[in-house]
Amino acid sequence: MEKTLKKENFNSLITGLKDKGYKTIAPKKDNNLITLCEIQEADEIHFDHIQTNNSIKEYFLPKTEKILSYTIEKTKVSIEEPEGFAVKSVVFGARPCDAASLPIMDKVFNWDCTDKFWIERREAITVVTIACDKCDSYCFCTSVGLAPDSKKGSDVLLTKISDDEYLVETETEKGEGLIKELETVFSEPPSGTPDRQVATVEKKFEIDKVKPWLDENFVHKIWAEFSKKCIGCGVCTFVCPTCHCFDIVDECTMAKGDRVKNWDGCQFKMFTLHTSGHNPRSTQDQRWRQRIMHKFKYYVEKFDNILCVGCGRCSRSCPADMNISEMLEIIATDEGQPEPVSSDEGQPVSKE
Amino acid sequence: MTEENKFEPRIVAFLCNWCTYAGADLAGTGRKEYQANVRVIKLPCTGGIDPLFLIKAFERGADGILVSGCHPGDCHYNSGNYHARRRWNVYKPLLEFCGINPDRIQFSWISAAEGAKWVETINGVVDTVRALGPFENYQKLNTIGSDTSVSSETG
Amino acid sequence: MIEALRKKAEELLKNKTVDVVYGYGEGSVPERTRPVFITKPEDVNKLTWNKYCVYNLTTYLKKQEARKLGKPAIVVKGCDAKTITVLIKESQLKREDIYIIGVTCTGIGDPPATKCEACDVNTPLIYDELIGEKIENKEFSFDERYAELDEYEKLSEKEKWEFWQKQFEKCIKCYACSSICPLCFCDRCIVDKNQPQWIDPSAHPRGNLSWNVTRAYHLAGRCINCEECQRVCPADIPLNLLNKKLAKETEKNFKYRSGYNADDELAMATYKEDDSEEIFK
Amino acid sequence: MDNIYTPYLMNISDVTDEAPGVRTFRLNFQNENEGKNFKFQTGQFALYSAFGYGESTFCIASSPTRKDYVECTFRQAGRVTNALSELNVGDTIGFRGPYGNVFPIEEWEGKNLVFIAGGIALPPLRSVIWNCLDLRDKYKNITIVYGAKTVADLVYKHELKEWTARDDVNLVTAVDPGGETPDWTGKVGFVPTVVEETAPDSKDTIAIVCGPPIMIKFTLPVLEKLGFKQDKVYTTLENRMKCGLGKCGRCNIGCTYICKEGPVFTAEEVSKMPDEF
Repeated sequence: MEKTLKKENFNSLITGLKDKGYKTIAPKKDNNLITLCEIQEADEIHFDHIQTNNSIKEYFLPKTEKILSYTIEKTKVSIEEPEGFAVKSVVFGARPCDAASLPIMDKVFNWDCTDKFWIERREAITVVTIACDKCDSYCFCTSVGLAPDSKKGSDVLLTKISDDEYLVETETEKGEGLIKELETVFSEPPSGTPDRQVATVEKKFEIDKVKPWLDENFVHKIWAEFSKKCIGCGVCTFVCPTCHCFDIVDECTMAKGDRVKNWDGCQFKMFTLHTSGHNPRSTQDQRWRQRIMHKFKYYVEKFDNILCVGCGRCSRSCPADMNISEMLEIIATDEGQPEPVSSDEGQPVSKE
Repeated sequence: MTEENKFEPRIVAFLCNWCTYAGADLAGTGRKEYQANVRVIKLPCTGGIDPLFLIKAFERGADGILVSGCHPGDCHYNSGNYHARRRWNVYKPLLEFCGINPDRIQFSWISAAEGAKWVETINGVVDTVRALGPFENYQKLNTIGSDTSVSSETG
Repeated sequence: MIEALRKKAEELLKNKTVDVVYGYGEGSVPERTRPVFITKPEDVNKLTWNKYCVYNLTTYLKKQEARKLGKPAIVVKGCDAKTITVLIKESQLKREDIYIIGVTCTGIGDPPATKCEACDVNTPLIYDELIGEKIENKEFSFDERYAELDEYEKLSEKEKWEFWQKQFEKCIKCYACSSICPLCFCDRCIVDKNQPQWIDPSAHPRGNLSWNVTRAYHLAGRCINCEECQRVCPADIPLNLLNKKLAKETEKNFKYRSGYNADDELAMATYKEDDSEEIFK
Repeated sequence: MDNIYTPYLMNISDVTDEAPGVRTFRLNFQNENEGKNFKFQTGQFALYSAFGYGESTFCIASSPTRKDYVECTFRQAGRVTNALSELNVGDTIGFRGPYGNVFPIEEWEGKNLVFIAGGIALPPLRSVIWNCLDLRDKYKNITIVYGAKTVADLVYKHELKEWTARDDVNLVTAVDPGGETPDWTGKVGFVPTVVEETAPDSKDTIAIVCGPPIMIKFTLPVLEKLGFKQDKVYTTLENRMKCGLGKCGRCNIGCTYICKEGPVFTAEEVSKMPDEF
């Protein structure tokens, strides 16, 4: 279904959503941050940005969520299932790359068994994206098979066609339903071909060349070379819309507690530390390799999809300016034979 | 009784084993009465009280905290309370800076002979905190989801 | 200045005074630089110096990956150099194990970082080689130094609580603040210790409060105000306000400023019999 | 929709102290129906929770042929196992599983079996040992080589006696040099050496090795020398896990997720994995 939406109608759109019982999540500026967060009015929405600081995943896989609660009474334990975590909402104005991450992660959360926390939220949330009309040098969606106006994962995609008008395209039944619910806000599609204002994102590397290289180069000096400056924090994984690793912990007083699922990241040395003290990934180069391998090799082998949407957030917010697309460019253009690790500086540091 | 009158503050007192705990003991053996709102935690020395203990006490529902040990110069371990004094001198302002009422965290030196001072001090803390009311700000700090009540449970 | 820097680095590597130079190199975009580790004299042209050299490179002294490269020379600004004084004082480093290339600095960042407003270390206080024209270091009064805190200290208790709750709520527990901090060098951080679990690992308001307060407190009397924690925070939490508040209290109470004088006793590792009794009954 | 993270509630019906810091729990389902419907196969693992402390991963140490209960053996090491060891008969623990793949014991039918275990790694093998012993006629010779640091560290002491007494099992126990007591009648030496001395015939034989990484590392070459083919040698791997379901993303070695594709692997499969364990 195609429609148009006038900027002046954003107000009625947001009010309409509220009336229909949707919670609205949209980009909002607060000091130096632009975050996807709950809004009440259309005026709060921020449009003039390349990318929000937080990714859409926060609304499907929250940074911390209760997966069960329990009460301990002497020797007996009773378990209570969390309820009401999936709230009928609309994410409005996310970027297409963010939306594309959702169907990719559906695969792991449905692998053999279904994580209901993910799936029920997926069902409850409608994603309305706005195609990017600008980009920066960190963006590389076009290099990973997406585009600034990709429809993957979006229920509805808005594309700017003039200063005050957006083309509205529905991608899913859910999106169509949403448009129908708020029919009066939208206008009929334009006649003729609209002038889509979409950014041109430069293609930086051939993604097809990445996996074959990774297949051959589990041992390579580049891992250590590139990760030397890594400080081992979790920023890249936490801002990433496709990083989904998590931790499960109990938080409890004497009698009552919650089991909680928290974001976790492969760059932390604690991530894989055994109780015995042994750590299979004890050095930063191994952890950095894991991140790249997971995204561009392991996930592809398991689920036939790369685990990256090219949003560039990890590079933008890296405290040490590690740039993932730069790494992938090197990999994709490396014609050389697998280079055995021999030089002094490329040597993976010895295990702890 | 009205709802308001019902509030009885929960005070956690971290006491050094050698002075204040003995002082509190003396108050007891001397049959001096004081308000029963205090939960005493005995530790070897004020120098060994990690600031995290205070945070944990608030997390577990304390409305006020008293840290008390030997008078300067009387430390059983020579200098433990001097170190503690330095620590609290910067920690208390930090908590205050974060919006925690300074009256909720009090410090005192009470020797083993000062049973009366213990009674006076603890009554003072209880009364001050009672006047401040429950530390709802901290107890209502959200854990996960709005229905979680873990933070207000006493542990 | 860049030429002098490269020349010095080349010389140090050539005559084997050091094995590696931690310096600044070109970044992803012109507005950024990145840490580089130069081990070969022919690579010194990768070194650069400009107003985007924000990093406090001494943080790599705690990374085994960098330490493995051998004896380092480190390019430091005046603020960063203070770290080295503290690390030596805390027995984390021996003076002779490191070569300090000090650079004179008139401010970094665009817009300039807050720390640069009342900078009194344009010329580092400690170095083996100084690059750049020596700048007479300014002096600021106590009040000037902590002027940034005024507007926050003035807030009411309720306003303070609300302000910080709003800030801490954003925390995602990525630990970039402690990972980047050159003085957060514990092998196993208190948050990673779970017997008992002192700090909730979850990024909810309760866990975030205890984490952020504890992180700041562990730097009491130690933080040298490089503001790296604040710079790297992806949630834009003004962490340095907490550090600065502690620095202010340390100076007020103990007349100690971290990193300024190698002869001073570490504030939190010592005491004076006449320390303030004000808060004790 | 079911919550995949919800554990079964189990009662501890028996507690056995095996060795210093090592305990075995016998667990029964609190809900009888769940118990009836519960099935597992040997080799699988589960996540056990001490409520208030979290979950910990270890194998199911009992044999699927022994119905009505499951057993687990753990060493007190971390937060959860320390909390578990505080629990007593009658207390409740959480049990999430079974997860992972299984020992292909049907494929082994008609063959000789050699079990080689070190220290606290006997529990995963105990499950498969009892499973095979309970189906004794299906297998030819069964040899068990088990070594621990000291005599005190040997786990399942009662069962070791039982196996010694059986004439259809050849049990070889060993302790590390210095770990023996005056009345120790077993061997003294490290497991790889003991295996070499015992020299089980590799013909028509399956070897199952489980132990600390260093033991496995030195035992595999010995087995190779004795003529065992890599695809006839089985081992179980472990890594830190949180979900056990292939979602939390930490237990992988290369492309292989231990929780889904493991924990049982042949030496051949292990040799093809990247060196990251």
